[in-house]
Amino acid sequence: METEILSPIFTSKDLETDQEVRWCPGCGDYAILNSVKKILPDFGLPKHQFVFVSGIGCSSRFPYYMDTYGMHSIHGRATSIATGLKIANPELSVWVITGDGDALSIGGNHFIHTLRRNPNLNILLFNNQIYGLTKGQFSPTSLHGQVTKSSPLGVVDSPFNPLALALGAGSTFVARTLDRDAKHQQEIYKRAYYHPGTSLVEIYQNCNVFNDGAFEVFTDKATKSETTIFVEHGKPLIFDNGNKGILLDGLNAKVVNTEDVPANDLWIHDENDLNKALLLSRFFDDENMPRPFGVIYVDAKKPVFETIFNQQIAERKIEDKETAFAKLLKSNNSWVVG
Amino acid sequence: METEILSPIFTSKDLETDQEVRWCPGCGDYAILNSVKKILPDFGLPKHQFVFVSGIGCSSRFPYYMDTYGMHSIHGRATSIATGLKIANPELSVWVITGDGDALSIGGNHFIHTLRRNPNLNILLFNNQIYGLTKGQFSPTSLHGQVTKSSPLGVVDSPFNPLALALGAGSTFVARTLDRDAKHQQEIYKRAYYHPGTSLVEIYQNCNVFNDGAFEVFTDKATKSETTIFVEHGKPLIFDNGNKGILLDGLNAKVVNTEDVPANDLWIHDENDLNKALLLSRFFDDENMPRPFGVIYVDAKKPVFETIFNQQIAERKIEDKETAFAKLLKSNNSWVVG
Amino acid sequence: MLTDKIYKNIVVKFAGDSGDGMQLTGTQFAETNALFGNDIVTFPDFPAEIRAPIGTIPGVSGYQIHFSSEKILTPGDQYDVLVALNAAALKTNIKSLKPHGIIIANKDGFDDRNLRLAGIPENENPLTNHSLDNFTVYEVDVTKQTKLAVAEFGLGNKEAERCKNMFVLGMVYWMFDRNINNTIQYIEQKFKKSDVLVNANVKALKTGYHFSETSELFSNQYRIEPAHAEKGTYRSINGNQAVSLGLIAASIKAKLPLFLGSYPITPASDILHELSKQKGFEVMTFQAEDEIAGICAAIGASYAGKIGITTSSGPGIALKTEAIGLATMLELPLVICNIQRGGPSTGLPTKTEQADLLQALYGRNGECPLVVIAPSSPSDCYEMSFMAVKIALEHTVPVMFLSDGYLANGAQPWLIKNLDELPEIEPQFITENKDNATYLPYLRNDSLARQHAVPGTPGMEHRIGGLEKEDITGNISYDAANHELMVKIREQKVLNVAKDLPLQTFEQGNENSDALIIGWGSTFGSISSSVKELNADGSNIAQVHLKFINPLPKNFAELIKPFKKVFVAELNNGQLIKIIREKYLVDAIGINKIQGQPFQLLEIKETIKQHFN
Amino acid sequence: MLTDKIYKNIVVKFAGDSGDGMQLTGTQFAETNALFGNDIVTFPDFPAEIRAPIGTIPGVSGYQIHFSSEKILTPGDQYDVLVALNAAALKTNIKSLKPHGIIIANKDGFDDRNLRLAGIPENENPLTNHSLDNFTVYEVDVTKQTKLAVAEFGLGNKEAERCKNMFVLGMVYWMFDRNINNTIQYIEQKFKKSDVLVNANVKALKTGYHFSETSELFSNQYRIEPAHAEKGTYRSINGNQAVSLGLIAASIKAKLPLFLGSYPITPASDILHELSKQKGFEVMTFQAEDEIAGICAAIGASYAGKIGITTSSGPGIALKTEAIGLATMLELPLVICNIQRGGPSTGLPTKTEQADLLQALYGRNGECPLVVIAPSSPSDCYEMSFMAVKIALEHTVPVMFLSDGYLANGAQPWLIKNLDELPEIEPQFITENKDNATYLPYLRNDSLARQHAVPGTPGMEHRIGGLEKEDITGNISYDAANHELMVKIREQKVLNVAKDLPLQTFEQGNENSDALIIGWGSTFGSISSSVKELNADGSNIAQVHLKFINPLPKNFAELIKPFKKVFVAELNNGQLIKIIREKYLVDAIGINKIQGQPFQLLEIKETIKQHFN
Ligand SMILES: Cc1ncc(C[n+]2csc(CCOP(=O)(O)OP(=O)(O)O)c2C)c(N)n1
Ligand SMILES: Cc1ncc(C[n+]2csc(CCOP(=O)(O)OP(=O)(O)O)c2C)c(N)n1
Ligand code: SF4
Ligand code: SF4
Ligand SMILES: [Mg+2]
Ligand SMILES: [Mg+2]
Repeated sequence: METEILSPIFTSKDLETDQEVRWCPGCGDYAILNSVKKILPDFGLPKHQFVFVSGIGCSSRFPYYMDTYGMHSIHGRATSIATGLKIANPELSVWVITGDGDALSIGGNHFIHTLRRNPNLNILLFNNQIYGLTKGQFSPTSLHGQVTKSSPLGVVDSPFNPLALALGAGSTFVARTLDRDAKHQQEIYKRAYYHPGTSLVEIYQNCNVFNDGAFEVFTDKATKSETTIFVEHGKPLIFDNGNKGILLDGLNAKVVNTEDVPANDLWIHDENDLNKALLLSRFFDDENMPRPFGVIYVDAKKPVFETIFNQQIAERKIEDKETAFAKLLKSNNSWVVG
Repeated sequence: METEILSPIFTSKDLETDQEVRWCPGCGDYAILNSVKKILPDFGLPKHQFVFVSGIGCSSRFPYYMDTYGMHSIHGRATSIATGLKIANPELSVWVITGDGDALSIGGNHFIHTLRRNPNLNILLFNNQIYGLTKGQFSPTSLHGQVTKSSPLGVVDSPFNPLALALGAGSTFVARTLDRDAKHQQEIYKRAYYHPGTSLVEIYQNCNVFNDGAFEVFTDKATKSETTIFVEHGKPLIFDNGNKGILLDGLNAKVVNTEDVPANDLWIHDENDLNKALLLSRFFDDENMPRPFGVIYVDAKKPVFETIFNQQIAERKIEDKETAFAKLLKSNNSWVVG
Repeated sequence: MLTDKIYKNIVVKFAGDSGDGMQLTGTQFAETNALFGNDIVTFPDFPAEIRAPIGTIPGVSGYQIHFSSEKILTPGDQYDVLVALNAAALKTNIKSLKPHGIIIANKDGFDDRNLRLAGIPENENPLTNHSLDNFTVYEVDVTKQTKLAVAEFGLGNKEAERCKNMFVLGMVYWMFDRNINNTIQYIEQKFKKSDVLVNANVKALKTGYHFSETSELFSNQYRIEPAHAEKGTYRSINGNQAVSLGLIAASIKAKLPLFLGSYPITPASDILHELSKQKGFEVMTFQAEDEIAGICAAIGASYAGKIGITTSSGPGIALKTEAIGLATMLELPLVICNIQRGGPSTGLPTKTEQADLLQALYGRNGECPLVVIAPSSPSDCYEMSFMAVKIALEHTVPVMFLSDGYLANGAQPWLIKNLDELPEIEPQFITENKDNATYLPYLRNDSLARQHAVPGTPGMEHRIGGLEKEDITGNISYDAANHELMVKIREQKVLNVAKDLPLQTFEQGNENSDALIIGWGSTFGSISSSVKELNADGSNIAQVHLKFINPLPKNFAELIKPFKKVFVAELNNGQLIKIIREKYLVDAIGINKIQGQPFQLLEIKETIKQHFN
Repeated sequence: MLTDKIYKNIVVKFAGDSGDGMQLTGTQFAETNALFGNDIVTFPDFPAEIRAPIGTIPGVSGYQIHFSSEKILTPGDQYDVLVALNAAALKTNIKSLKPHGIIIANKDGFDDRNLRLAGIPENENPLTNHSLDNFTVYEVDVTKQTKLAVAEFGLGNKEAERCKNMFVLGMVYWMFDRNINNTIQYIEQKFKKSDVLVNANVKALKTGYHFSETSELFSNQYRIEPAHAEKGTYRSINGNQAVSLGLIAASIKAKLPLFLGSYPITPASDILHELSKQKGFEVMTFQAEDEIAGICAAIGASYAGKIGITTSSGPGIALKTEAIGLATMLELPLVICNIQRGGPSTGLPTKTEQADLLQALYGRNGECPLVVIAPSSPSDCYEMSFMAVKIALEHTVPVMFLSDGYLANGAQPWLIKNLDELPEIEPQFITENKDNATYLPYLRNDSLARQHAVPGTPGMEHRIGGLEKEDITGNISYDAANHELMVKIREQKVLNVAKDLPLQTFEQGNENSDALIIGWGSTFGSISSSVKELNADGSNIAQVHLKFINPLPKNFAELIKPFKKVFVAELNNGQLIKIIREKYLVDAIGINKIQGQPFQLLEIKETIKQHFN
């Protein structure tokens, strides 16, 4: 599965199903669906090799709109089902579709354990900082103070930083993208696909009904150049149309004018540097820092779960099971009567 | 509760219950029990103000041996019960007693959400890298390759780094200690007690029956000086009886001889520096680095959950509830018949 | 069609796209009728959880209002008037319109695009193909008229269009001669931040009203007189609102704060929403990371001496079953509200069903009896949720409160019941170690409740947990005889609850009737009305309706004994009937419907009639 | 006391501290007797999950072996011989020793310290206070003798002492004239890494044996002849081993790999341990982070076309109920093994109970029927777990397999049943899109099973999920009539399983007997033996034993009809009896025990006798 792009065996159009898409008009989910449809044919796999497993939530309706194999399971458990599926058939390209509630609230345990184990799954986390399907309660990514149906006086909780959580859990591929940026999405999904191990992609997705504009500062023309930074491996951290960059002074990141600092002295993004990734993921907490998008961290060395799992089996696999089983039945201490 | 040490109202002996302690002889749990008993009278609170809530596991028997209030609940849920308890009565000093299975396996979700929310609980995580009570299956902290009852060919999973997970989840107090070091334990428990917000203390605890010697390299006289480092706020990172220190070169930590480097140039431990804490927590992954013990990170600024939670209530609390309720019943649109 | 001028009952159904504001329209119409003095029963019927594409069948949202000059109990099997804002709404609802009923159709919702979206072949526009000839159809270009009406306010196209629900509401107000002032007030309140929106919506409402009057579309107005209701102050209330109020009432009466630990789920979430607004009453609402954390936090709060509550629906209740076992073992008060929906699994999230009864009774490991009670109407949710708390606190047991989607969202006028009309609550917490003796946590009172000493009480330190406890001391015990004793105590403790409960009475008929029909929970209205009609037609059927299912009322065995023929009507595949058959060995006959919808009277009546042939 | 030289049945109980190796000793004695040709039934009885302090009552570990020259079915109500390694062991077990039974007491375990630890007042040493005068007591200083015997190997004090179980085992071998070679082989295998330990243990064993012989303690040896068993190859097997083997057998027969998704819990963990050793058979064991992840991973594997299995006990099963609902809706094969233990909540983790039957039948939200089957003996777990897989695969349903702690740990000689003696399994996966038509995932075969196309199958891409499905297509459907249809289909699908199952037969008696006793699962042995004894005493009781509980065997209604008096015996507070009463309206009488222990014959016999007075 990890081979290079082959000529497509099917087209994006072939991925359409006979089910009407039932998201609210204007929902960010549409753009994500389109980007995934766009990129899937490029992998050279036939479409029956793809499986989309989701939990419950608006986002989790996704599989119905994708003419591959798919399961719309129960709330929070998609990662567990996908893990079983992937172990049972490592040939499949398994994608987990989940929301901030599905993955991080009820599904939080399976989420961190999946990242820890590192099966080769691609997790697309539609983060709209709200429970969409149940009509607008706060989620674990909702902002402190946010007024929602279940927090009329403002959310008391502090939100998760999903990428920091993922890194803490031992994730080997951590990336962030946005519903509004089709090209960037596709790039990231491709990277996720080719990463051996669990790929976590957090997607900022606008819920225009219950949390409209949650990511406006990152998408609005007026602000986005200053609030976002798109990181690329080996390239300096530059944003604001090239005007600003980030300098690493000891452990402290600072925003500087690119005029003042040579590009080589800026923080050079290194996907494979965990320490850098840890700091980068924490820009989240600092309102003076831009929000990083792109592939934040990649570790291709951690064992892939289903590989070693199945290796233990392959190495011991008995060809003549009937005979071996007859022996096993007898154990060491059988006796004969008559 | 966060006041200074008062003259004790009770003694450690008063904490003994009529229940026989039922851990295996030699179990590390005994030492932890003793250390907690030792330190509790120092806080100036009467013993009826303490509550110990545990899940299920060997370690979770702890409350039965402590003559305070206590609940031995169900597997993995102690943090949730403790959160409800603490919100409902913030005056209590609530301690969560849990194991690596209880907290990090089945209870993983409540664990990360508790750390995210930051109620003022003290979590003592007895990490023996095994399921003791169910007689020896691997846990999420068991080592890759470890042979246990349920992994006869070696564990396929990669373990959690509990402190890294906690930091990823937004923990505000992260510390590590060992069953063998009573003094250090007591110091850390004290710090945990006085920290406003959730304090997570990971305790390396030897299960001499199912995973004996798991932490031997950190406790054995022959090795411990090289494998452990005890960190203290404001002090340089020095270990190996003062012979070695740690230098921070950019983002890279290096072991150096203290002879070669002035103490001031060494990495000075700063509990309040998240970036440093993130790097420090990752020594775990690097076999060339000593394992840090002590308070790794403290953030006293994050809001304490039950405080804001109850503030929203206090600010709106109605004195004459009967009258207000009669009004609420009528809502805006009542009408009178007759 | 409606030919007379005065009617006792009318059923109106508003239907449109889920973006058309039909829920709001229906609620307003219901409220205005209620204020006028009619009895009302409503049945909101919204699409599954996601907003389906505009104009399609899955996107249809509806609101049914039955209003009457008499006491009524159901939303009505069929409509007299159907307001259809688009083709999909008509297609979905036409089958329940009475023969010769009235259709008010928004002509603009039947253009090519809308027909296509509704899956209607182009040449089969129902407004023109004579398929509606048996009905009275009023075609009105609602969209266009509305836009014209509000043009002066300079709204965008979409915003202007959105006022069309007010236009039709105005039309229907005129038809039934209702005052529009209540709705005007509502609009002023709702859009208080935007004068433009207030003005536009009021204008649309008034224009619709006058359109009816002046267009001479309708031959006349219809009159439905006020009902002769008991004197007092009324309000309109739905089940989830009533639960929220009942719980707060209990909290005030018991003088203990309420703690809700919950995770959102349809159709239970509104209780969380309602309660989270009531912090003034010291209501703590903790939205947990999942259902397990929700119930566990509630147990923690109960342990601290507060009133622990958890709310959910089927799939979430399934997740709570382990923790319910813990609460049973700890013998702490706890109320678990299950607002049932269609199952199994994710099932039919927005539909109603009574299929979680056996789960409530038996869905835990080990011998783990649970008090199970069920309200019989939206307003009854108030007293029954109050009772749930009272039982939990006085008997130190978890209580399962079984409402459902129909009760949760259905509205009713309710003769407000003030605090002083509710019974007292006597929580069983022990707050003082009077004689300075060793505290025995599993010592019991006469009804076997234990007296819990909450953490923080001096001199009563103790430990409890989920392992089997020794009688009286509460220490861990693996003793064989003790286990049997404790299982029996926990069983008896639940049975003892019946001592405090009202005796079961007949709703209709008596021990000499020819047959007995038993129902429980939300089906009260449909069963009562069906039996009433049957008996009016000459049958003699007795009806009892169970609100307390475990334990059953003390006199239930006696009450059921005389009957040879027993029917059990439920919205499931036969659950209460299992209990009735098992306990009383009577060959009861099930009347069941598993369609995510309440009973229609006809369905109950037909089944009963069949068995009398 | 034992006065004769030849006996048909003997019950020996080994009891000591949990560190004394009593489980191993018992297993060895059982195995040797089985090899000799006796029938055996064992009952291990270990302390609750934590190692209690040495010498205390909670620390006592026991192993009971019933061996016989006839077919036997229970571990025996009372012991003939009690081996007590310390005072606590004697105190705990003395009440079940037969009058005049034999006690072999380790004198060294009755010193002041041990008496104190056992809670026995100093001056009430049972070995000296004449309280045991009604028994035959052999006092032996086992500890001392053992240490002397192994002194030559230079073991530490503790290690030397640990050999004392081999010393007493040797003594008992001599008493019953059994060969010690099997145990010697075992020792050689177990300690193969340490010659010293092999030598010491063998020495202790031999010394004990010779001690019996030479000390002239015992007046004579007792003989229990081999049983006349059916010809064939036997082994000793316990329930959890049998489950593991049965599942692997099914996997080989079905030609599909097994996937176990599980989370450890007593007493189910051993299945995980056993299966994780069998990777050679392509057995995948996934130890998940919790029970929910365990079952969900198994569902994922079933979806991939493997055999998804999950194992747990009560509290863990409670957590799986939501996911069982999903599997029911997906109509995928899945086997859920519940190795029941004492409940509710954490309850009595190491004790046996049958109290999860109603949870198995009803413990899910919505109408969610489940196939429920229960093995009747340790060795029956083999065929029944095989059947669980067969039913799941052939009917595309989840199946609940209800074993319990008694079966899980109890051992029995078992006439090995090879693969060729087991039926074929026909999985319902569809692997090829033959006619290149649109694949309809909810199209069904005659028994209503659907044919699942596993991901990776070309041309059969499709989506399934937990929302209600449209008949045949499997698309989401909120249609009212479709929901009722699907509920009925899922019900019928489970009922159809009965078509493939054996008819119910009488274990004893027949339709003309005076009464019928019904049991299910692990109580088979005790009920059969009780009825046998009653009938031998002149009663005429018929017995049926249910292994298939949902659906019930096709002929069950007919079979039960003739009986006026029906007893239902179960280790719970009355669960199967609810089903029997409800379905057949018979006033069945419960025989229940809720003590975490299997029935004693006396208990069943007494209850039945009472009802014949
Ligand atoms: C066990 C269970 N609990 C709760 C629910 C109700 N529920 C469905 S989706 C959802 C949250 C959805 O939020 P998210 O995952 O962020 O998805 P979104 O709708 O925002 O895309 C909840 C609480 C459920 N279906 N099942
Ligand atoms: C719901 C549930 N699942 C599983 C168990 C069985 N169980 C009890 S404790 C335990 C793990 C104990 O490990 P840990 O938390 O590390 O505690 P330790 O015994 O090592 O101190 C397990 C799996 C249970 N009691 N309840
Ligand atoms: S509710 Fe929000 S997330 Fe859900 S479909 Fe609508 S816009 Fe999208
Ligand atoms: S099993 Fe291990 S953790 Fe448990 S009590 Fe024994 S030594 Fe301690
Ligand atoms: Mg969301
Ligand atoms: Mg552990």
